[in-house]
Amino acid sequence: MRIPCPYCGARDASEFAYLGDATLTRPDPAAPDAADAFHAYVYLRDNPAGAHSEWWYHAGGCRRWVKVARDTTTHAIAGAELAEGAR
Amino acid sequence: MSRLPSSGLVDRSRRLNFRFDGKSYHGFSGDTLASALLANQVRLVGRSFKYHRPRGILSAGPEEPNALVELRSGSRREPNTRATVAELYDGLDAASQNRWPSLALDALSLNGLVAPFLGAGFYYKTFMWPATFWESVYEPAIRRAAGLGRAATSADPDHYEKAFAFCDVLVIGAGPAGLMAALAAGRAGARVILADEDFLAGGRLNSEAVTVGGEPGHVFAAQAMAELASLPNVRIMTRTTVFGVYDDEYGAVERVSDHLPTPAPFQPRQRLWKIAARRAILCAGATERPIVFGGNDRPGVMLAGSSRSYANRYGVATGKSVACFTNNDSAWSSAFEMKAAGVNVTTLIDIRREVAPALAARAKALGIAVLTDTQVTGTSGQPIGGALTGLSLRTGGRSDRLAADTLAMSGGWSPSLHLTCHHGGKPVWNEGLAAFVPGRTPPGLSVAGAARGTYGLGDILAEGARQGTDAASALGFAAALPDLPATEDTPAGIAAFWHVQGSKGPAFVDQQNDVTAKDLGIAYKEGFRAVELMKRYTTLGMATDQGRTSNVNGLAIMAELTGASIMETGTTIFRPPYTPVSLGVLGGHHRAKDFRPTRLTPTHQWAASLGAVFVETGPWLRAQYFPKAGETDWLTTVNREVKAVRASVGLIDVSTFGKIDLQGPDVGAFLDRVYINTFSTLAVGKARYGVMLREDGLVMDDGTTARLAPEHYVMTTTTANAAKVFQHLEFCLQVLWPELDVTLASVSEQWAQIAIAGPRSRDVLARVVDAGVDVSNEGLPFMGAIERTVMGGVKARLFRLSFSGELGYEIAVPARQGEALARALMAAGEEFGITPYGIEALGVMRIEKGHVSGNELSGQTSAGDLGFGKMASTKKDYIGRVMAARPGIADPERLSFVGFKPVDPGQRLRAGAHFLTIGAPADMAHDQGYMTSVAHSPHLGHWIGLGLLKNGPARIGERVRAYDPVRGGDFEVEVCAPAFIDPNGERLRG
Amino acid sequence: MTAALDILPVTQMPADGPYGPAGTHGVTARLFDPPALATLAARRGGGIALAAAARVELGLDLADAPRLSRADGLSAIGTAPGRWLLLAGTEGDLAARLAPLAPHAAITEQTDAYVGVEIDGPHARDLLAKGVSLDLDPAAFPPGAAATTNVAHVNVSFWREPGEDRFVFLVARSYRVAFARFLVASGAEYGLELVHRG
Amino acid sequence: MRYSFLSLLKNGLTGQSGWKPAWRDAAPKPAYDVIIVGGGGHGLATAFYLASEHGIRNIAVIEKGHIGSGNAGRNTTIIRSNYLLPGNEPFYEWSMKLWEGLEQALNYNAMVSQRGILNLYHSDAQRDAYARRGNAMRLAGADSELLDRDGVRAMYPFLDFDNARFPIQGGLAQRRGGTARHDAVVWGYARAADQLGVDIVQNCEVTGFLTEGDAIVGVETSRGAIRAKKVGLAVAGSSSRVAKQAGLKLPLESHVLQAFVSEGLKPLVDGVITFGAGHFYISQSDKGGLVFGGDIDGYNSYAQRGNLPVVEDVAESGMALMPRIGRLRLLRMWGGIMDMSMDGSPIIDRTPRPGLYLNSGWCYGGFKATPASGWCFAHLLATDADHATATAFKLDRFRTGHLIDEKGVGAQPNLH
Repeated sequence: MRIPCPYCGARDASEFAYLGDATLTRPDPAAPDAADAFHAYVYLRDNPAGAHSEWWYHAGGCRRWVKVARDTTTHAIAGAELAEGAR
Repeated sequence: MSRLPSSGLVDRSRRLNFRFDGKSYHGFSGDTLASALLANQVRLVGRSFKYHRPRGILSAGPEEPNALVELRSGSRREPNTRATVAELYDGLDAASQNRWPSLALDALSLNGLVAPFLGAGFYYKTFMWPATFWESVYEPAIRRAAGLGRAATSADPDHYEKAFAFCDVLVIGAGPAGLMAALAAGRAGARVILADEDFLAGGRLNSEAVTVGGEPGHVFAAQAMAELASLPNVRIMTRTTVFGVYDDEYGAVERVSDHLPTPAPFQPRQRLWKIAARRAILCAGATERPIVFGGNDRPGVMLAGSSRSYANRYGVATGKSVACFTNNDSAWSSAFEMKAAGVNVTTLIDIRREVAPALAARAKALGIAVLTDTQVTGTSGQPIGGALTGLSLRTGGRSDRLAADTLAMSGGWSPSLHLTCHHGGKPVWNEGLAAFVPGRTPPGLSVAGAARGTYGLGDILAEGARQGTDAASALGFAAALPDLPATEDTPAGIAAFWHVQGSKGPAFVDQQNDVTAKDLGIAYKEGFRAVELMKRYTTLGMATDQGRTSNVNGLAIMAELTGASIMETGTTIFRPPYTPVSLGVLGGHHRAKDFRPTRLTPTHQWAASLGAVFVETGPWLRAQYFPKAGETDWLTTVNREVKAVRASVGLIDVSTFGKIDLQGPDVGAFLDRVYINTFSTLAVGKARYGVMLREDGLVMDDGTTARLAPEHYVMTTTTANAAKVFQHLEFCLQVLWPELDVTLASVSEQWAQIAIAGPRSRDVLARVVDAGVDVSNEGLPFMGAIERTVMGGVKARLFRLSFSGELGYEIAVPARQGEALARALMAAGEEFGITPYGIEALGVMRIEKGHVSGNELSGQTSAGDLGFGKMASTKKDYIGRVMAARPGIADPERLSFVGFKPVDPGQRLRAGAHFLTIGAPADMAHDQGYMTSVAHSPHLGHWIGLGLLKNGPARIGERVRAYDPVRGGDFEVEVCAPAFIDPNGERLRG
Repeated sequence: MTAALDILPVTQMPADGPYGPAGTHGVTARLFDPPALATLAARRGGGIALAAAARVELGLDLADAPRLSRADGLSAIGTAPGRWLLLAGTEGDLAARLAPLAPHAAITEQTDAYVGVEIDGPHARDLLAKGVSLDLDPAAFPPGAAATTNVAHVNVSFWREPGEDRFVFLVARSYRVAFARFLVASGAEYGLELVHRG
Repeated sequence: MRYSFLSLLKNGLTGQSGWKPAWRDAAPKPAYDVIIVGGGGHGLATAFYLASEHGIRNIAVIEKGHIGSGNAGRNTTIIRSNYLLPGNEPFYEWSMKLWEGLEQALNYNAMVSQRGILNLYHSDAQRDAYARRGNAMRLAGADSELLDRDGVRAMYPFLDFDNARFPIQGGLAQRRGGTARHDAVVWGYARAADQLGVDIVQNCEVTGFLTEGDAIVGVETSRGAIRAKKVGLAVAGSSSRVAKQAGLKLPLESHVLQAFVSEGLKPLVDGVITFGAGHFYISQSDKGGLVFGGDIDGYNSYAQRGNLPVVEDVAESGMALMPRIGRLRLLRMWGGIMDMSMDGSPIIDRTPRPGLYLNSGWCYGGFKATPASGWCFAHLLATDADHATATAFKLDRFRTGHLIDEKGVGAQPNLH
């Protein structure tokens, strides 16, 4: 499986470290429901069969975190973008 | 010899000697082992898996279920090698397998006598009485009888490697479709890889007496190959099997040296290719199917097309008296061509009532008797070896016999669509072809020729050309459809037929696994009717040939039993690999010492020169200890090293720690968010110990971070977690808080770092720093961190840190200066008896001091567990803070960090021992924790330990039982504070 | 394991010399210590200013891409967005030379972090195909193209030299023997000449 | 029909004509006491123990395909009880005890074969971790032995002791570990459950849940609605998908694990060996194939197939461990979909929806758990109380922090 790194180009997935679900947002730690929100953030996953937005870290290349849109049933990749824009 | 006078593509001027089962024979260059055996009239080649029935050669290709041999010997022995694809070389040595004492007289062929009891599912219904007999009696006997060949006797001496290739169009198979596809795409300028598993490109063109473009088929193939070879954008890979379709790449194995006695020097035996192709065209041809009838497994019963191939390609007559048995036209062509090549084909037996008049006329002209509406119901053979001697026939209600030493059978053809299934595509049944054709194909892969169910040669050439053109065009190349060479049409009429009902003797569906039509009947009766259940219950299709010649027949027979259609019954899914792939090639050169890279510290050679013993620490080799002459056990050495440090001074390379430079105005704020404690307030020139958590609230790593300048910090991580921490920090910066202006740079490789420790360490340091550098207690106080020069202008980072509990420093210099620094420190410390020490002594001292390390940073411990609870700031948020407050993490009853000493000082503590309350039973309910780290403390003169104990800090002074049954340990230890030396830290501040 | 590797300890750099069948010489690998190296990383939001400063101060056109930019003996290899490895052709204080860029970038000394390996010869690409998972065809990886990737479990940055059919690799120092072993294992088939360039 | 010498003899003499279907191909009834969703090993075992231990006979096991078509038929067949943590070890040891009596309990030869499992260690720290584990096993009543290098060499002289990158220092052996014939486990439970009246309904896919208020009172399926007093999910690999239909979001990710088998060989590897310096475990089936595997591919997937990097990693590890297997051939590779949980340990618990029970999160250790998983899930379904060996497998442990993280890698399923 080749991940289209926006900077490096298509690279084998083995160059990347996988983190998973990229739709999650770190909750506000000061919010009154922080405990519940962090439980959901750290542990609960939609885990869809189909389109999935996910974090891959290009450990063997540019060391950027890349948000990849990939289908979990076909492994087909629809797109990829860097976590942060240009500096 | 049964070599035909003139036909064949073997080079009769190149005679090759070989041995089979110890007997010498010869063949020719261009032979396979199978063709050479047939040429020498060797018919009995192997024994079947279950009943040990005598078996011969069924096919001429990778589908072979029977002719499996052990090729080569000793450390190069290759079991289960298909003789039909093993290229003959001079000196080849092969042996039959799965027989004892000999191939002709195999003791376990007695299994055949009890075959009526050994049907499908037999094992599941028996061997249960008495219960203990399974492992002791039944299973060992079954295991000995099972299996086929034997593994090599020792480590594989050959080299393997891996390589990457890229192309626009990958053409898989160099038969007529593949050649045309490659020509079309290659001429258009596309980068083409043409891969073929055979050593001679051409596919069926080499095996059939056809004319293409006015030339014999094999000449056309050779000409096409010559043109392709002349194109710089085309890469030809023969002896290369594309075995799997993965995401965005194809896996292939090139058998570089398998046709040689041993690989040439510096050549690999095989090479794994990972091919990224924008388009691929599968042109893998088709595989002929046997017909299921009684006694269809005798040596001498073989596939008709294969028999033809032996005649046309190898110049070998498969028998002296050949009959054909079929349901389709291709076998008629096979018969005609064999006859033309000089083989004595006597009879064509066809289950069909009528065949095309042209075929019948041709048979008549060639003098081949024709029996239509006739089935073979049984076979007879020689008493020893079982080779075929005659056939029982049934025409309508009439029975007859026919003498024959070869039966060339054909039940039709199955497209070799294996690769189309590798992304989950399911083949689709085509009633007209009586075959499965490809269903959904993997992205970018199309199928041409017989692999797609196109059987006429002219159609195949056209389809290959079209798909090659289309693939190149789709990629933007200006491709023109090549002129199609004229060829004759090959007849392909077929009447679906699978199984001769009421035949005599076992009728084999899967010859290698000895699955009979009757076994399928048992599976049917017992409800194992879905195809996956049927296969698993009977083992149909699970042998080394992966059911190439058996799956469709099995499905069809099950469909007959259930009355359902074949499509309703199921389909045949093929998983990678297409043909079996050696484990050696999949590993490449990453074996033995090269399994994984070895990382060397900057001072490795220096340490080696002092006789250091090294130890694998993750990817690193680190000096474990430095034995001196006369020290015979490691503990003596380590005790000496520890004492030397505590008494005077020692040095150790600590370069393996992760080192990360952080720069930018927001570094302080950032560190506050990733560490539980505060770093924004750290003064320039000072370092602080920090603990970071994962977001789930448990400890990720610890280390010291120093502030070198207002906007420049340097962090150290543990050796083990260096990459993980860096990745985590980048996640925080890129994903969580992109607004922070912080940049990271790993400087782990840039700096060699050496720790010196002991009361004389300042004296030693003072002698290596450059003039004017103040390393006094004022100039470089405890936890100080400064950038200065050493050894005459060498940039250095000086830290006053201590892992050992002694006065200590860490000195970082550019990596190439590391060895010079080590030598300079040795020279500077000579008068103090400076002692190099290894990570064992380092470990002893950190345990004496009660510092946590890898064994405590297990990923299962919280900051509170490790005694860092008070370090955690309550004034800020940080990663892991919220989840660390969960009751299960914050519970004081959790296992917490304390020290241990033996009540009897003579006892040796062991890490991994569990703690039990004294007097409590030794069971899980009374498990109180475990010992994480132990050391023999030369300072105290006895063993000491660190560990995690339920509610540990509240139990100091209590005695618990250290229970270590796996090493026979069971004695009392006393819980103590986890600092055995200088608990107030006076030594390191002095 | 190959016959070539069998006799070489994993703890020592393979010696200079030919590896492979006598009389063959298909690829040359020259190991060298880079004279001066640093990483340059644009500050948050500082990319444009950094590029401008590099142009003005160093005459260097910093491409924000995995490519080689070169001016006045200074080579910049793009390794990540807003990030470059800077390699000077001569020894000296590279950090001082880069000081004008400091307001816009983090500059980190890395001279000792890497060893360099130049690889060329008619079989250079054949050797590299055994470890580099990138298409090195000139159409796909033209002169001046650069990449950071893993080769035989070793992380490397490399580029294709303009004007010559040569690849230059930067390999983390602690991995240098492992990388050399990859070269020997993969290149001996073609006749590998291993040289330590002074 | 009971399998016995007599039935075998009779059928041997009558052309194997007397056998009956091993289980009925049942059509769904309108209502059951308990519906188990998922006809894999765990689901069938649950049904069997509900019937045999709790006397509940009005049970359906519904399966979207045919039984055993998921991970039950796609694993490396290893059984062992060599876990570390108190939340896990007693459960797996209970499972081992059930394995030891399985054939007699089921009247089916599942080829439970206790030829031993050996986990190799390659460093002092690993040795200490294995000692900790071995001691924990003893505390739970399991067997364990810590072997040194010579002890390992005596068992497996052909491992690479002389030229390894990570030298073998010793191993943790569990002699009672071994393998079982995975398909036979499925068939044995199915046949035994069927004989106790359990309906096994194949080709019946759950498409939704019947609800009354918050409560789950049955399932919608491709073969119609079926009511039930209790519904238990045992659908490893599909847990998130099915639970979503009940409005639940689970602490799971689905990942692909590849498994491999070589061509058949004469006996080479007697027991199970796991490599400690890479991801690799191997045993040899009674048919002679080397059965081996490694790490999961590491990304969310429902595709039941993996990629080459893991294949290569497995082969590299295999060659590093056993350099004589270089010329043996990989015959088949396949992928199964694992419920990778957030702490690497399973869930056997009620759910927030009354009437709905969950058995999931087996990661890639589900096969060995089959008997105890069925036993404990049946206990929960029948009694609404946790079985004594499965009290830790709570769904809310992620909220409370009572994690069971054997590897200590935290909330990252692909690292467990």
